[in-house]
Amino acid sequence: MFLKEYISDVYGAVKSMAIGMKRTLYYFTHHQEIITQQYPDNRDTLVLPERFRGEVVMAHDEKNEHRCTGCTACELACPNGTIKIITKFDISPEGKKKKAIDKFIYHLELCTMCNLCIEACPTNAIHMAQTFEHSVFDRAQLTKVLNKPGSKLQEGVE
Amino acid sequence: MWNLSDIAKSVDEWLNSVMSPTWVLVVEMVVIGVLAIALFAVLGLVLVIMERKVAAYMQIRLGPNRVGPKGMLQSLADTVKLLVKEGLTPAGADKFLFNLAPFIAMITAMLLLAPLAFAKDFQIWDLNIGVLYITAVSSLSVIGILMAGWSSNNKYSLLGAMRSGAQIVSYELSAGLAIMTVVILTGSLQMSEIVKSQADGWWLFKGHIPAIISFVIFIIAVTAETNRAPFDLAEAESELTAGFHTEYSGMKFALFFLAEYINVFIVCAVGATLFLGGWMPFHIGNWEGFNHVMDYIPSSIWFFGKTFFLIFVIMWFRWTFPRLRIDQLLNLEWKYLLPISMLNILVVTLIAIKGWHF
Amino acid sequence: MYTITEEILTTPSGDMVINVGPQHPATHGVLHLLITLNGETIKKVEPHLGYIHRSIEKMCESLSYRQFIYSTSRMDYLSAHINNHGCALAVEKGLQVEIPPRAEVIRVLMDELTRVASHILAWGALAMDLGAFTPFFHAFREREMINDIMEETCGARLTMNYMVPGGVMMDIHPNFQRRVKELLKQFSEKIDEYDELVTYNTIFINRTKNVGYLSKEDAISFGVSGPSARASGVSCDIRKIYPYSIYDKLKFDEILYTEGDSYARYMVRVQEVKQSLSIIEQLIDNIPEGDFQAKTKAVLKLPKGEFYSRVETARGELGVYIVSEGGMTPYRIKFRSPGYSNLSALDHMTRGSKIGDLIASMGTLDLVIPDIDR
Amino acid sequence: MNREELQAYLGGLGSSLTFEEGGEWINLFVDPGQFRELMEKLRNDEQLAFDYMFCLTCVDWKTHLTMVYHLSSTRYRYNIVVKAKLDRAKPEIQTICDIWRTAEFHEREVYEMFGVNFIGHPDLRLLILPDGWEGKNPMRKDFEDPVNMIKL
Repeated sequence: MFLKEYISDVYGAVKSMAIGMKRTLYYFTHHQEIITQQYPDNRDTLVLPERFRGEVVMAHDEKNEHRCTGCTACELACPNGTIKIITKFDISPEGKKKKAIDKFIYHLELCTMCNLCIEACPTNAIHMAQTFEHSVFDRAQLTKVLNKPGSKLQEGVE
Repeated sequence: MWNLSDIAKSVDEWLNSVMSPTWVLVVEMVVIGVLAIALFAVLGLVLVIMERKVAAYMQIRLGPNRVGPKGMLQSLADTVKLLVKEGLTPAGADKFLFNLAPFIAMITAMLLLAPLAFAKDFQIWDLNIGVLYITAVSSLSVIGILMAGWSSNNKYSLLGAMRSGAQIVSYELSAGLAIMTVVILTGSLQMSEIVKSQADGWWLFKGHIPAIISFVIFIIAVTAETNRAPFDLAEAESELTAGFHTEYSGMKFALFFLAEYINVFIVCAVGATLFLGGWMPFHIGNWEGFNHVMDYIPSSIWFFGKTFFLIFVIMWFRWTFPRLRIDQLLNLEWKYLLPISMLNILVVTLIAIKGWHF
Repeated sequence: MYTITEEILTTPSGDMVINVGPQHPATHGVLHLLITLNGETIKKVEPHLGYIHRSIEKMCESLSYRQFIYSTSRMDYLSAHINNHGCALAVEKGLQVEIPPRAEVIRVLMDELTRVASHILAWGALAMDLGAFTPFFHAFREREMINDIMEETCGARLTMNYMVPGGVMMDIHPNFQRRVKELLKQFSEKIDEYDELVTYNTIFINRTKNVGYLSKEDAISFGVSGPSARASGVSCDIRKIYPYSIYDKLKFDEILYTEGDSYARYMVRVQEVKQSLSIIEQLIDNIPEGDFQAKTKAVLKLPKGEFYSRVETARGELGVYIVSEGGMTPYRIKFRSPGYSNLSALDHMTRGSKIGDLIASMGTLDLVIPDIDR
Repeated sequence: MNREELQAYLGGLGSSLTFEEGGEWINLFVDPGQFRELMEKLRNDEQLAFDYMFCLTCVDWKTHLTMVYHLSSTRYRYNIVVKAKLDRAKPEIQTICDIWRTAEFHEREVYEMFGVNFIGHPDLRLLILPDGWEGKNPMRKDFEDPVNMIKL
């Protein structure tokens, strides 16, 4: 039956379209379903999960001490050459020479946030910060020195 | 109660009292021209923001919300941006046709404004073949698109223009036939007559099922004729990047953009006039109180309300459906819409002759 | 001045060559297709690749076995976990380590979440290619939930680098199970919407039925794998035929369609989402206690030899072929990416069809360009 | 057929075949001269029906190149690896892209990355490298690019 098929064709087509239109009308009238995050406005309330990998930072305590011994495990673990550690020799009060970091250079522009350096660190000196707004006007600003000036190695960290 | 026709009448009387009739005509034409352009600008802004908001809510997002209250001035900012943008002409383009095409598209859209009845007795030109005039002039819009596609020296544009040509020419048939049903029922081509004939009920309700069928066909056909999704094959951004206006930028692009929205407005206004009673208020049988309240709403509000409802329906289509393929598009017209509307017109003629409509 | 008018007038056959890409809305990246058209009909499709070729294989030759895994997330970024899984499996084959059961379950959970995310994105992107924008945003709603889960547990949304040789990098987040259950609930409520908006739609069916037909023999010959091949009736789900990890203990069906057209490819993806969700449902309450990572040496060295692992990514079969000379770095790595083989069938599939069919075929092949270019 | 039977069966297919021990799958070395003949047999033999080639690549061993073909049979679920040693100065081998059509793209990749010439390939042009690429083949071990390759 050609005519019957023809009519059921038209009916099926119209019905399927009406189903779709009903669904979009539902969303047009139900604004509570909107999921947009108004990002720059919600900066104050924006909470990123604690594991979010934004950039590598080195924790310093209130005495301006860090936990990095300068073992270069992170430097070796990094696939991109993001981390460069420059070491120096500190003279301890007893007159013993001791290896310590001079500069912990971190190239944010090369970093892929793969977390391998954090995994490699034996003393938990570095960790990932939850910052993510990294854009700057000059690429040189992305090369960071992670240890604060004048900081020392924490007591008891080997 | 004051309304638009009274204002027009008093302006006309005042002008007649201060100058000779020839000058009155000139001044009135200028005033109408300025008003038409102003209406276009406002419509463009309103329809763009409306489309973006409708799209946003259907797509569970907020849409423009930065410029002005709730983002309502966003399209104004966009217009300023388009105005100050450089209008490039590609090196290999046919410069004359390339620059002419957007104006053709725009002028065609403008010409269609003439016979529309915006409110009770408020019409630019109530010519006695109004409906014929609209179907005739609206088919000119394809020339602008073909011209743009051919002169751009871009293969995407060319393909888009050719698709558009095939599409508009075929869909005009069923749009015309759908319009014919109302003409048959009314017995007049004049817009004001058609509106008057719906004083006791809209044709959509009075004409039984055939009128509803022809209304649906009309909506589908004009969606295709104005190159709106799901029939936006002329632009088809995932296939032809932007179709016939790939090479246009700045104000020339804005004119195409505006022309599209004006065309949507006009076809919806025509649809509202023919099927939904134009500026006639909504009446139910003999509910005196209800009808009186409805009469109290100004006729221009009725007209624009109905038109914008139809515009919403067309936008609703756009944000729900995928696009058709070119051969399916033509199949739909020649295998489905045209036979159905031809059969439909026979039924409507029968109804009109027998006087079965209300 | 060169104009297309001249070109059309001087080409006797009336053919026209069009560049689709490298920047084109339908190619989802920098794929460059040179298509020869006669009117609207396609006579030939010729891919030009390499716009984002990063030579990951060459790069990996200088990276250690721990390091190279991260770079594979950048190949098929929509199934990053599964790529990493494949690499970890290949390395583990060489190391002969026993993976703790907890790590295996977490890996499979992550793989399946990735697959769901990838398939619903493919769903949305296909609809967008065909002109319907709304499904794309609706797909992102659920995908966003999966991304949030990934972000919470793995620390990144797209390139997670969560799998390491011997297990996973970190234990799952305490919220993980709760949020996955929320996701399952969300899916059970919204999955109908996917059908309402796209699957049942007449226009969509017309656009995809009998479009881009690929027969079973051709699919095998072209090396097509994954959902695209299963739509042609090729039983090629690596999870079923060469089970890795704990897939042999899980209950799920291999979705097979025999039509071989775009609609079948689309349907395979939609059904696979449901299968993946059922796998997640089986595992989410049964994550065994224990270590999440096996003890491995600080410096990994693979014995001399060749190691090949095959995993089923969202796009098809990923092969990781490691040639080791016994050193710290692989001597040669080859990634057999599913997209590369799937793309080679595109010309065969679309000859003689319309431009719109090319878009539909491309959308249902679900090409990810970094996967093709590597 | 189990692995031993399969290996014995495969050994009967040609005279110059050698097997490499170890590995997950049977490794089959073939002389480039008999390569094409063997591949046709592997594809068309009813007992084997290796209809699915899932990997085609090349390894640069500095002294020679080795073509590596991973074949799979969707009927019997066998997997084998076929290898052919090529001369590094003038690597040439018969194409198999008419047997497995997926080889067409993979051979083009190997052609530009390793410089292997596939005799009989219908369309051996650059696919991934930019047009007009001259000089060495990037995936060979002695490839140096001082601009784009950064040694860490």
